Amino acid sequence: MKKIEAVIRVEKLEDMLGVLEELGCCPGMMITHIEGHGRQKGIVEQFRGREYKVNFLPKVKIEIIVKDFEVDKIVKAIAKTARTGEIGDGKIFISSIENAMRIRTGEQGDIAI
Amino acid sequence: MKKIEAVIRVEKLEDMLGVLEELGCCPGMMITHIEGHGRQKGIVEQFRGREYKVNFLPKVKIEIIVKDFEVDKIVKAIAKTARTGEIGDGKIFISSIENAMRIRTGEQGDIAI
Amino acid sequence: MKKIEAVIRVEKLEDMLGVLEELGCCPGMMITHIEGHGRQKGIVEQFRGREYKVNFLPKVKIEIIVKDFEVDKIVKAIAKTARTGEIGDGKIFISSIENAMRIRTGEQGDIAI
Amino acid sequence: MKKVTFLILGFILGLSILSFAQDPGGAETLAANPQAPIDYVWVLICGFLVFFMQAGFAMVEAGFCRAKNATNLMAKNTIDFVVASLVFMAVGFALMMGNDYYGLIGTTGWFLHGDNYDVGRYLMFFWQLVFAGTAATIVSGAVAERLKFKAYFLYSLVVSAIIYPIYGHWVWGGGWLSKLPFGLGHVDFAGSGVVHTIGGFVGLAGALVLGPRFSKFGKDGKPRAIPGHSITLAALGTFILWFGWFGFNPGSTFSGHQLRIAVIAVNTNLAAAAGAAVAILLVFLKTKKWDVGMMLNGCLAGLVAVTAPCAWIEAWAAVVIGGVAGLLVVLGVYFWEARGVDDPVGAVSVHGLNGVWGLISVGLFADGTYGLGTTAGPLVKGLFYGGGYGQLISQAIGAAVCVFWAFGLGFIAFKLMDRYFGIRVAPEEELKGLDIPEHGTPAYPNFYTTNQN
Amino acid sequence: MKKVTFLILGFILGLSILSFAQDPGGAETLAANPQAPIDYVWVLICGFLVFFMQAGFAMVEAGFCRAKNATNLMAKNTIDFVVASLVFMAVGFALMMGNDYYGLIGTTGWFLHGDNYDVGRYLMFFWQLVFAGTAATIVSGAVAERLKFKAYFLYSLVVSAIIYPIYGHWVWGGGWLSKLPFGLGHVDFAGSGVVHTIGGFVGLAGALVLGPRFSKFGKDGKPRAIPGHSITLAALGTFILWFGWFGFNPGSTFSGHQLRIAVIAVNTNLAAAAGAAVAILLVFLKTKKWDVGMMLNGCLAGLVAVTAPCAWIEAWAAVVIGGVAGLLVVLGVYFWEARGVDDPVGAVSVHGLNGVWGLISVGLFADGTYGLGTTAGPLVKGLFYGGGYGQLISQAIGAAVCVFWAFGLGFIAFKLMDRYFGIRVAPEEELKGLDIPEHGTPAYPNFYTTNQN
Amino acid sequence: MKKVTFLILGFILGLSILSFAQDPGGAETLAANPQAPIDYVWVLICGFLVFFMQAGFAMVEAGFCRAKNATNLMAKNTIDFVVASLVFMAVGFALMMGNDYYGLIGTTGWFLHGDNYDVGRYLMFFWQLVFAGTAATIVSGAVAERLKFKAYFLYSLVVSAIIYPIYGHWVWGGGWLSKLPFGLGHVDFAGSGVVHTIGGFVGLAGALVLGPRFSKFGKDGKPRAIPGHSITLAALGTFILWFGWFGFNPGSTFSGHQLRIAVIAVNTNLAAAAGAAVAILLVFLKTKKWDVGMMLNGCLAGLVAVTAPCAWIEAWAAVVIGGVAGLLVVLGVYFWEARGVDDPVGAVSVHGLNGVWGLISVGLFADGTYGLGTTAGPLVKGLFYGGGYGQLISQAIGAAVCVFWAFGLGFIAFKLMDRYFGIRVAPEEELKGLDIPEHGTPAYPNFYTTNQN
Ligand SMILES: Nc1ncnc2c1ncn2[C@@H]1O[C@H](COP(=O)(O)OP(=O)(O)O)[C@@H](O)[C@H]1O
Ligand SMILES: Nc1ncnc2c1ncn2[C@@H]1O[C@H](COP(=O)(O)OP(=O)(O)O)[C@@H](O)[C@H]1O
Ligand SMILES: Nc1ncnc2c1ncn2[C@@H]1O[C@H](COP(=O)(O)OP(=O)(O)O)[C@@H](O)[C@H]1O
Repeated sequence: MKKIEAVIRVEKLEDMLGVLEELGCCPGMMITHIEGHGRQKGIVEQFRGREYKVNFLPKVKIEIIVKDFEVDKIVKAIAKTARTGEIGDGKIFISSIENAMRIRTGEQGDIAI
Repeated sequence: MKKIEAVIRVEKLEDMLGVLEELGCCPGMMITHIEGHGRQKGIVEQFRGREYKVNFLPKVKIEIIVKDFEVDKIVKAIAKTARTGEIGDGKIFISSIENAMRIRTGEQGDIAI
Repeated sequence: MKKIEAVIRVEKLEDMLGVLEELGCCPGMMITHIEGHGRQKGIVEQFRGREYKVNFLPKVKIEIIVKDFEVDKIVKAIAKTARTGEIGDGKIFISSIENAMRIRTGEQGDIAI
Repeated sequence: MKKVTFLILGFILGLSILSFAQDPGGAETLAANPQAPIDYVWVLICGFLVFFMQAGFAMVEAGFCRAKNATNLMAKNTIDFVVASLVFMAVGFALMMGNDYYGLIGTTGWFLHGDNYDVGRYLMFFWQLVFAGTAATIVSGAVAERLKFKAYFLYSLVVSAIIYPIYGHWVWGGGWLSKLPFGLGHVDFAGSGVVHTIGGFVGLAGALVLGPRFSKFGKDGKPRAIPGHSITLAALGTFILWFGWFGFNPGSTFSGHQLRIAVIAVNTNLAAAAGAAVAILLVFLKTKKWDVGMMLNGCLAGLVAVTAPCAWIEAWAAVVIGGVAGLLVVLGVYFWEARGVDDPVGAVSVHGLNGVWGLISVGLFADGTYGLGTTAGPLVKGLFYGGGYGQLISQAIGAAVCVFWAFGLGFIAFKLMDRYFGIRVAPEEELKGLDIPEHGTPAYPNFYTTNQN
Repeated sequence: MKKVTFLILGFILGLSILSFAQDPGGAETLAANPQAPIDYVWVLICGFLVFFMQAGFAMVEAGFCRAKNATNLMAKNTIDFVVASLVFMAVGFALMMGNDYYGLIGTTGWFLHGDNYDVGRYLMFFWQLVFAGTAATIVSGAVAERLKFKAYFLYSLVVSAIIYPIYGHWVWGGGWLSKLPFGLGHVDFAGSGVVHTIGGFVGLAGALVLGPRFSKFGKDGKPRAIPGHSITLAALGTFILWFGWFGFNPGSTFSGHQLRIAVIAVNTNLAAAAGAAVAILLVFLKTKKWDVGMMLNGCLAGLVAVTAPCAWIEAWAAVVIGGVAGLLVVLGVYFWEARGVDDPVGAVSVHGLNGVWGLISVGLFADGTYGLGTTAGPLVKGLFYGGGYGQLISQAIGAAVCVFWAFGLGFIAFKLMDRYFGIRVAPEEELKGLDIPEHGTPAYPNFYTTNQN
Repeated sequence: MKKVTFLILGFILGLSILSFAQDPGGAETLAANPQAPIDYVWVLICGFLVFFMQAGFAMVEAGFCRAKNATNLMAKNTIDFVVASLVFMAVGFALMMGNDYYGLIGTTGWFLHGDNYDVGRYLMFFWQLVFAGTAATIVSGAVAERLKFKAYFLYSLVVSAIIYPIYGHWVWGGGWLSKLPFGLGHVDFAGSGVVHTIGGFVGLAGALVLGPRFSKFGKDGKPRAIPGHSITLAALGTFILWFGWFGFNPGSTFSGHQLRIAVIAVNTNLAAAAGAAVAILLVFLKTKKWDVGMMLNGCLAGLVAVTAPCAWIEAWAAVVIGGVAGLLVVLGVYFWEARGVDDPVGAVSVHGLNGVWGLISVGLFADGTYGLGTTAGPLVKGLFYGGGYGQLISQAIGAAVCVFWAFGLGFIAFKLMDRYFGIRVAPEEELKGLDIPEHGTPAYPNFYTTNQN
C-alpha cells in the first residue's frame, strides 16, 4: 500500500473530488486545510492603511492510501486536475504504508483500504 | 518506530484520549481535524430552502509514533474504542518512522518518543 | 527523499520560517495547526465560574520533504529554533518518501522537491 | 395648589389612554387629551427597545452555547417571538387585559377585534406583547442544546397563550394578586415576577424534564464546564439587553408624564453595574481569574432584580439590590449544578432566582416616594422605610404563587409533550449538534470547528 | 366640537413643520407651534432607528454570504450610506422634495442651502436621507460576491442622486403619481414602493447584468445552494432590521400627534411574525427541516409588504398581508433561481416582489379609518372595505411605474459601467473571494476557513 | 412678540430641569412645567443611545484586535462602564456638577444623596454618567492586547472619579474654562474635548507607558500591521457608534424644545460620511486598495470632530469638518506609528487628534445662528463668520488644557500603577493572548484559530 499525499490549490478541491470519483478507484481520502510555503510568493494584504506580507498560503492536502498498482493512475489524475501551469500548483508525494485496518470490520491489509 | 495514523469519528475523540491514557503506553499524539471522504454517504444540508450534498464529513485524525512492539496493543485499543459498526468508523494506517528527536533535550531514537 | 515532520509551539512558527528561509535549503513546507497531547500538562480554563482542564494544546506541525543529505542540517536548525527547554517544545520525526512530483511541471524525483 | 394641578394632569392622562374605545384614527383621543402624544411616543419607543431585547437574548444564548447549536438557538429565539406575536394577539391579550372575571382572567379583546380597534388598546397590546415575548424567550437558554425545535414551537404557544397572560392578569390586569389585602397588594413595577420569574421557572421545569446535556456531568457525577462558542457575542448580547432594559423599566410607567422615569433609569443602570461588579469579584476570589461569563450573568441578574422595585427605591438601594443579585446568581449557578440541573446559560439563576429577589426587595426597600404610576395615590413603602411587613407579605405571596404557577404549568407542558413525542433530540443528534439534524444548516460552514463536545 | 379641536391641532401641526423657512435656530418654529417638539423628537428618534437598519442589512448580507467576501460586504454596506449622505444632500433632496416642476422633479434646495437652512427642512432632509440610504443598501445583497467595489461606489451615486429621489418625488414630493385620479392617487405610506421595490428591482438589474456566481448553477444548469458563513449574524441582522422598522413605519407619520402610530407599530410587528411563520412552515413541508434562513427572509418579506399599508389597515389584515408575503418570498426565491438569476441573499424576492405586493395590498385592505397623515381629510379605502377599484388601480399603476423605472434605470446604469470598465471581478478573484484582491483585508485572519467555494 | 413667547418658553424650560430639588416623585416638577415630559423623554432616550455606544466600542475594538484577546476586550469594555456607574455616582457627579468651588470643582451631591434625590438631578446624573462611561471606554482600545485587567480596573476608577469629572466641571459644570473672557468662553457642545480628547490622550499616555505590542515593530524598527480578527464586528461596532452618536450630539441640547436638534442630527451624519469618504479615498490613492478599516476609523473621526461644533454650524461646514477629520485620522495613524507608538485601534488619532480639531473648528465655523442651548442668549460665532478670533482663542486654550490634563494625569496614573505592580502582562502571556491567562476563557473555543501572532 502507498500513501499519495498531494498539496493542491484550495479552489481545485471540488473538481478533484469529481475526477477521483469518476476514476472509481479512489477508496477514500483525508482532506486537510493547511498553510503552504514554497516558491510561490506570499501575497500582500493590508490593515488600517498598512500593508503586510503573508508568507503562508492556504492550500489543501489530500491523502489517499491505495493499493500499489493503482498509484500511477491516481497520481496522473490528480496532477492533471490540479495543474494550472502557474507557480503554486503544488506537489504530490508518495510513501509506503505497512498496513491498514478498517475499524468497522477489523479487516486488515489491502482489503481494508 | 512506527506511526499509527487513525481516522475516527469526531465524537469518539474524548473517549479515545481516556482509553489511551489508561493504556499508559501512549507517549503523545497529534490530533488533526480533517474532512473525510469514503464509503459513508455525505449528508444533505440546506440553505434558504435549497438542499445540497456535503461530500466531506468532519473526522479526526490521530497520529501516534510508538516503539514497534507497542503497535498492536495501541491499534487494538483504538479500533475497539472507535468502533460503532456503522459505516464511517474510519481506518487505521501503519507506516514506519526512521528517527525521532525530542526537541527539548535533543534525545534521538526510541527514547525520544 | 525524506519527510521531516516537526511538532512545535505555535509562537515559534514565525521565527522558524525566518530561520529556514535563511538556511536557503528549504524548498517548501506544509504547516498544519494541530492539537497536541504529550507530557506537557493541559491547561486549566474556566467558563462561567467553573474550571475545566484542556488536554489538547494548540501546536503547529511542519512538514518538509527534502533530499536525504539535507536532513541533518534542517533538523538541527529546527531543533535549535524550537527549543525553549520547557516541556512542550515538541518533537521531530523523520520518515522516507519514495517519490515526489511537481504538479506544475510534472517533474519527478529529487528535482521535484 | 400644585397638588391640584398635577392631580388634574394625572387624571386627564389616565383618561387619554384608557377611555375612548373605538378610536382607530386617534383623533378623538388626541382631542380629549392633547397631552397624549408624549405618552404614546414614550411607550412606543420604550416598547421598541424591549423588542430589541430579543436580539440580546439570542446573542447571549448563542455565545454561551456551542457553535454546533447556534443555528438552532437563532431559530428558537426567533420563533418564540413570532409565535408570541400571533398567539398573544389571538388570545393572550384578551386573557390578560380583557375585562376581569372574578380576578382570575380577562375575557374580552380576542384577536384585537371590535372595540379593541382603538389606538389606546393597540398601544397597550404592543406593550404587553413585547413583554410576553421576553418571558417566552428566556426559556430557550435553560433548555438549550437538547430540546427539539418542534417542542419549543409548541411550548411557545403555551407560554404566550396561557402561562404568561393569566399570571399577568393576576398582577397587572386587575386580578386577585393585585388586590391582596397587605400593603398595596402585590406590586411588580416592570415584571421581575410577571416576566422573569415566570420565564426562569418554566425554564427550570424544562431543564428538569429534559435532563442534563451529554457530558455535562462526568462519570463521577461532578458538573463539568461546557464553554460557549463566542464570548464576543455573549457580551454583545448583554449590552443589547442592558440597552433594552432602559425601555423595559422606565417605559413601564406607561406615561412620559411620570418624570420618575429619570429615577427609574438611574436605578436600572446602577443595579446592573453592582450585579456585574459583585459577580466578577466573587469568582475572582474563588479562581483568581476575571470571569467574564459570570460578570455578564451578574449584570443581567442585577437588571432582573431591580425590575420590580426600580420605581420605588433610591440610588443606594438599587446598588444594594443589584449587588445581592450578583451574589445570588453566582450561588445559584453553583447550586443548580450541584443538584444535577443543567442550565446552559444560567437562565434559572439570572431570571428565576433574581426575579423572586426583586419582588421581595420591593417589600424591603420601597421608600414611599412613589405609588402606582402616580405620586398622588397611596405610596409603596417597604420594611426599611417604616412601611411595616404589609407590603413584604404581599410580595412574598406573589412570588410564591409565581414560582408555583410557572414551574407547575411548565412542568406539565413539557411532560405532556415528552409523553407524546419526546422532547429531547436523539443522542447522536445532540453529539453532532442540533443545527444539521433539525435545520439542515450549520451556523458557520466556512469555519473549521473543533472540540465538538 | 371634538372634530374642530383636532382639526385645529392638525392645522398648527401642519404649519409647524413646513412653514417658517429660514429658522435655523428653531425658536420661531417653536413659538409658532409649541407642539412641535414632540414631532421633532418622534421623527428624529424614528430616523435614528431607520439609520440603524444599515447595520441590519450589513449583518444579514454578510451572514448569508461567504466568509471570503465579508470585508467586501462591510465596505459596500458602509460606502452606500456614506455616498448617499453626501449626494442626497447635494442634489437628491432637492430633486425629491424641492418645489415641484410639472409633477416630474423638485427643483430647489440644492446642498441644503439658503432657505433650507431651517430646522423644519433639515428635519425633513434627515428623514428622507435615511430612507434613501435604505433603498441604496438593499442592492448590495443582490449583487453580492462578484460586483467590483468601484462599480458599487458609482452605482450608489446614481441611485441616491437620481433613481430614488425622482421616483420619490412622484409619490412623496407632490409628483404626478400622487395625483393620479383614482382613489386618493397612488399612496405608499412608508415606502414599500419608494424604498423597497426600487431597491429590489435595481438589484435585479444588477444581478442580471452580472450573471450568477461561479458554481451557483451546476453543469446541469440546476441551481445549487451556496450557504452563508454565519446564521448568527444573519439572525442578528434580521432583529436589527425588525427593530429599525419600528422607526421606518410608525415614524412615517412624520408627527407624534398622529396617535395612529400605535396601530402602525402593531401592524408592522404582526406582518413580520406572519411572514416568518408562513415561510418556515412552507419550507418544512417541502424538506422536513426547520429552515432558519428562509424564516428570516420571510420575516423581512412581511415587513416590506406591510410598509405601504401599515397605517391604513387593522391587525388581522396585517397578519394576512404578512402571511402572503411569506408565501411570495418562498416562491420568489425558487422562481428567480429557476430562471438562472443569482440573488445571494434573496433581496429581489424580499424587497422587490413584496414591495409590489405591499402597494397592491393597500388597494385591497385599506379600511377607511385613516387618511393621508390625518383622520380629518379623505380616507384611504380599499376594495374589501367597499372602496371600489379606484385605489387599487392607482396602486397598480404606481407599482408598475416603480418596477419599470427601477429596473430600467438600474439596468442602464450597470450596463453602461460594464461597457466602460467591467463591473464583475476576475474569475480567480471571485474564487479567492473579493476581500483580499479588492480590499487587501481578509475578514477573519485569525480563523481557519474551509470550503472556500 | 414671537421673541417674547419663546423667551418665556425657554425660561420655563430652564426652570423645569434645574429647580425644584427634592422632588423625587416628579409631580411638582411637572406641575411647575407641564412641558417637562418632552425634555425628560428626549434626554433619557438619547442617553440610552449613548449607553449603547458601549457595545459599539466593544465590537470595534474586538474586531480590530486579535481573537486571542477578544475575551479580555469584552471584559474591559464592560468593567469600565460598571466601575464608572458606581464611582461616578459616589464622587464623580458631585465633583463635576455639584455647586462650584472657585471654578475648580463641584462640591455637592456625593452618592446622589439628600437634595439630589430629585427627578431633575437624577436626569442630569444619568446623562453625565453615560458620557463619563464613554470617555472611560475609549482608552481600552489604545492599551489593548497588553494591559493587565487589574490595571484597567484601577484606571477606570481614576478616570471616572477624577480625570473626567474635574475637567468636565471646568467646561460644563460652570468651571473656569467656561468663563474664559474670549468669545463666549470655552464651549464644547457635546464633548469633542470633555469626552473624546480626554479619552484619546489618556489612551496615548497608557500606550506610551506600556510600549508597543510584541511584533508591532520589526527588528528594523519598521511598524508592522497586526490585523484584527473580525472586520464584520468592527463594522457592526462602527454602525452602533454612529447610531449612538445620534443620541450623543442631538441629546446634548438637554431639551427637546430646542428644535435645533434637527440641524445637529444632520450635521452629525454628514461629518461621519465625509470622514469615511476622505479616509477610504486617501488610502486608495496610496495602496490602490479600498481599505475598510481606515474607512471605519475615518467615519468615527468625523463623528468625534463634529461633536463640539454640531450645534453651531450648517451642513456644508459639517462636511468640511468631517472631511478634514478623515484626513487627520489617516495622517495621525501613520504619525504615531512612525514614532513608535502602538495604538491597536487608532483611538488616539480618532478621539485625541480629532477631539482637538473639533474644539478648534468651533472657533472657525460657528455661524452665529445658535447660542448656548438657546437662540435667545448670545450666539456662538467663529472666525469665518465674522466672529473674530475671540472664540477661536477660547477654543485653543480649552483644547490645550484638555490635552495636558488628560495626558498628564493619565501618564501619572499608569506610571504609578506600573511602579507598584507592573501594568503589562508577561511576554508569554502576551504571545498566547490575554484571554486564558487573565480570564481563563478563550473567546472562541469551538473554532480553530491560526496566525496567533
Ligand atoms: N519540499 C516541500 N515539502 C513540503 N511541501 C512542499 C514542498 N515543496 C512544495 N510544497 C508545498 O507545495 C505548495 C506549492 O509549491 P510551490 O513551490 O509554491 O509551487 P510549485 O509547486 O508550482 O513550484 C507549497 O505551498 C507547499 O505547501
Ligand atoms: N483509502 C483511504 N485513504 C485515506 N483515507 C481513507 C481511506 N479510506 C477511508 N478513509 C478515511 O476513513 C473515513 C471513514 O471511511 P468510510 O469508508 O467512510 O467508513 P468505513 O471505514 O467504515 O468504511 C473516511 O472519511 C476517510 O477520511
Ligand atoms: N509519540 C508521539 N507521537 C506523536 N506526537 C507526539 C509524540 N510525543 C510528543 N508528540 C507531540 O509533541 C508535542 C510536545 O510533546 P510533549 O511531550 O508535550 O513535550 P516534550 O516533547 O518537550 O516532552 C505534543 O503535544 C504532541 O503533539
